[in-house]
Amino acid sequence: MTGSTSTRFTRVLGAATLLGTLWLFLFGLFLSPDDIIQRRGVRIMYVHVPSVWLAYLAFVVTGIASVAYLWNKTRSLVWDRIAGASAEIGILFMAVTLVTGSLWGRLSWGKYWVWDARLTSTALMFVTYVGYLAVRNLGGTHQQRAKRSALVAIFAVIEIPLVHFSVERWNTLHQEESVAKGKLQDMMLFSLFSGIVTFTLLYVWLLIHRQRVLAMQDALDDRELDRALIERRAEADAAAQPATTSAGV
Amino acid sequence: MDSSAAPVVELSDAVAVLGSFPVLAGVDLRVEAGELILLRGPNGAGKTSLLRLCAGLLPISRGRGSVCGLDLTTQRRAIRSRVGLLGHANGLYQDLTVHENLRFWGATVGASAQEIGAAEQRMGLAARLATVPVERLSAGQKRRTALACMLVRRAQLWLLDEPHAGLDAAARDDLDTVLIDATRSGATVIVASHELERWAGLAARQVEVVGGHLNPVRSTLETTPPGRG
Amino acid sequence: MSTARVALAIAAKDLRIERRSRVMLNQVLPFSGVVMVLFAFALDKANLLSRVAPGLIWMATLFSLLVMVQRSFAVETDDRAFDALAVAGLSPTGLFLGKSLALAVQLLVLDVVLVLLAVVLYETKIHGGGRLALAAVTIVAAVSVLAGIGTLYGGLAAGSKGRDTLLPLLLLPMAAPVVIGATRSMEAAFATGGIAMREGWAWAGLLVALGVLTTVGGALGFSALIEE
Amino acid sequence: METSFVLISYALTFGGIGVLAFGLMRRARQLAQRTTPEDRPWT
Repeated sequence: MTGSTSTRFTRVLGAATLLGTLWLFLFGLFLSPDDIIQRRGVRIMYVHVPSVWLAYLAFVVTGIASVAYLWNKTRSLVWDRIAGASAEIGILFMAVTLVTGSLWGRLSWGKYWVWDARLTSTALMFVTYVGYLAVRNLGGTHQQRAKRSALVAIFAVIEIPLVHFSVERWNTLHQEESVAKGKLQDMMLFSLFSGIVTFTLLYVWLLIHRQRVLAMQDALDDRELDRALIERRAEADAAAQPATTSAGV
Repeated sequence: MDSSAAPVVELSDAVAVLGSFPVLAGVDLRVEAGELILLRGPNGAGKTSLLRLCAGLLPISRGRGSVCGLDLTTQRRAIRSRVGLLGHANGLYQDLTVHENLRFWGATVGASAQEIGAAEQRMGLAARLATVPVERLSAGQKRRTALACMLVRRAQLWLLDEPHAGLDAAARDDLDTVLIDATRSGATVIVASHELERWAGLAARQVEVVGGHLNPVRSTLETTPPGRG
Repeated sequence: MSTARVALAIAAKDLRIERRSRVMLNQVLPFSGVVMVLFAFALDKANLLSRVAPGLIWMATLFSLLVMVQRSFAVETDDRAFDALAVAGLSPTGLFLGKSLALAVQLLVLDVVLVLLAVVLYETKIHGGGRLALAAVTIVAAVSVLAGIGTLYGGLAAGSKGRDTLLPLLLLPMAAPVVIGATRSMEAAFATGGIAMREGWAWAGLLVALGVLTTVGGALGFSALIEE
Repeated sequence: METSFVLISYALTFGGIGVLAFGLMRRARQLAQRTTPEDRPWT
């Protein structure tokens, strides 16, 4: 996994993530017991729940990074890139959440999609952040992109509890907070916990690498600007010579 | 034209970027109050962008600049209220009449009815024309309406991009007298135009815009201008 | 140029343009009216219709909002008047409040018409002052939110290339809580769907809070969003 | 049916993550050739 954006820290993190993934496969698919009611279906939980946790975490990080960019004491394009990178990762986990959620729903409720509070607000958030990424590549200078995206992200983050609250009061049919009720056996809880830890490590690893890729992209844009500046000067000087009698610089 | 007052426009090594393209790559310019400047040069050289930079619309990415004594990097919005920019489009509301357009612009600066009436008079948009929706006006009449809006907004610096485009001969002469009249009453005018022969007699100073830079043009009328540094 | 004066000047200008060009009257109102009538045919059982009426009203409002926001900013960008507004250095807060006020007034007219249509077509009834007050508060609050987010995202999308597709993508998710809340409190006002008045007022309260949040947030955000 | 659903879920999840991570690494290598070390403050 060596590459230009890796450092010792990311390599250690990468190794830990791989280890965690194997661990999750082992426990999630084999070592943890079947559920009394859902039998093997419950194993989807070990990827679904961590994905939900990751998607919300990623979008909250995007919101915090956007506030950090807007606040002039901490304004720097690194925050903007973190916000962008985190939203991209968040959207992947959100998609995974929706797919695994509907598969699991098919098994436990017999229906792929139910107008349930959490499903609906997750789907709405997915669309909101697709809109956020659309705003991110509207063009303009990096500063314009950063300011515009930061605002849309902050409105989106304020939106999350609002959507959730309003849809929750509409009606709700979600798993009855299985983790909280403690009806899960210890082994299941342990597998679920290792899933969450692994996914969090994975998120940090992806975030660091993505931020650095964006940093190189921005540096390249600036590099192209300098090259174009030199070109323009040459073009001007060339044109200046014959046209006027005054000596060029 | 006393040059003791602060220059209306002062740019030193100003760079402005469109996307990632440096449309202005180090511009030096100094314009005194009441001057009428002609920007000449090929298309894509940066004439329009220079006008938008002076209007505070296009952010300055490197170098320094000030318009009407206000800093171009930090006080861009304050600059805008003192500047009128007339691009290829007139910035008018097609559905509204001439008078309604002027009343709207007057309302944003709190101009009085007399000021609006005076502007209509100055631009020859009296009674009959004033109640006609803008979309039914000729190009020349629309251009004069846009200039009237600038008058109503009490703009100190007039930035005109190809003002003669789409005008017939009569409307062009009409426009020239308006511009001269404006400079005499203290406004400063910068015009970007291709029609060099038209401007020879009028413009006090001509500046060549090429490759995002300015080269002063030796013109018969004036003494050696402050050339590029 | 105080913000209030700019806002009123812009709102008056937008409404005068609407009165002159009658886009709302000739296109948006008939469009949403037809939507309501078509639904009446599609779901011809009366009791179902009256239960669905509040949802239909707000769905028709939402889609009309998209058309009205696009018109509101097409007016500005036709002859690059938006640039002229920017050049005039008008306060963006004033610009935002003016545009959303004009949009809100038009949405209000639209919603009153839609409610009347619902009463006529779907035999829904609003008994007594309490329910009428709830319906009124709901409409005003929901309209202020929709106008706010419409103007905010309309302004953002106005300048960019893919603006026709960007606007719905940004606007619809943000409008979800409003449409849900407004539908619920209208159901209480229409006394269908078994929603108690108390819950109706709770939803109306949420809408009012959203209205304040959108207006304040929109005013703050608008200047940054449209800044060149 | 449960087994197939579970396997699909795992495959989609880790497949998606794999594609993202792999694409990221490829993009990083491409950009590395065109940027100079001082563009990469983290090295």
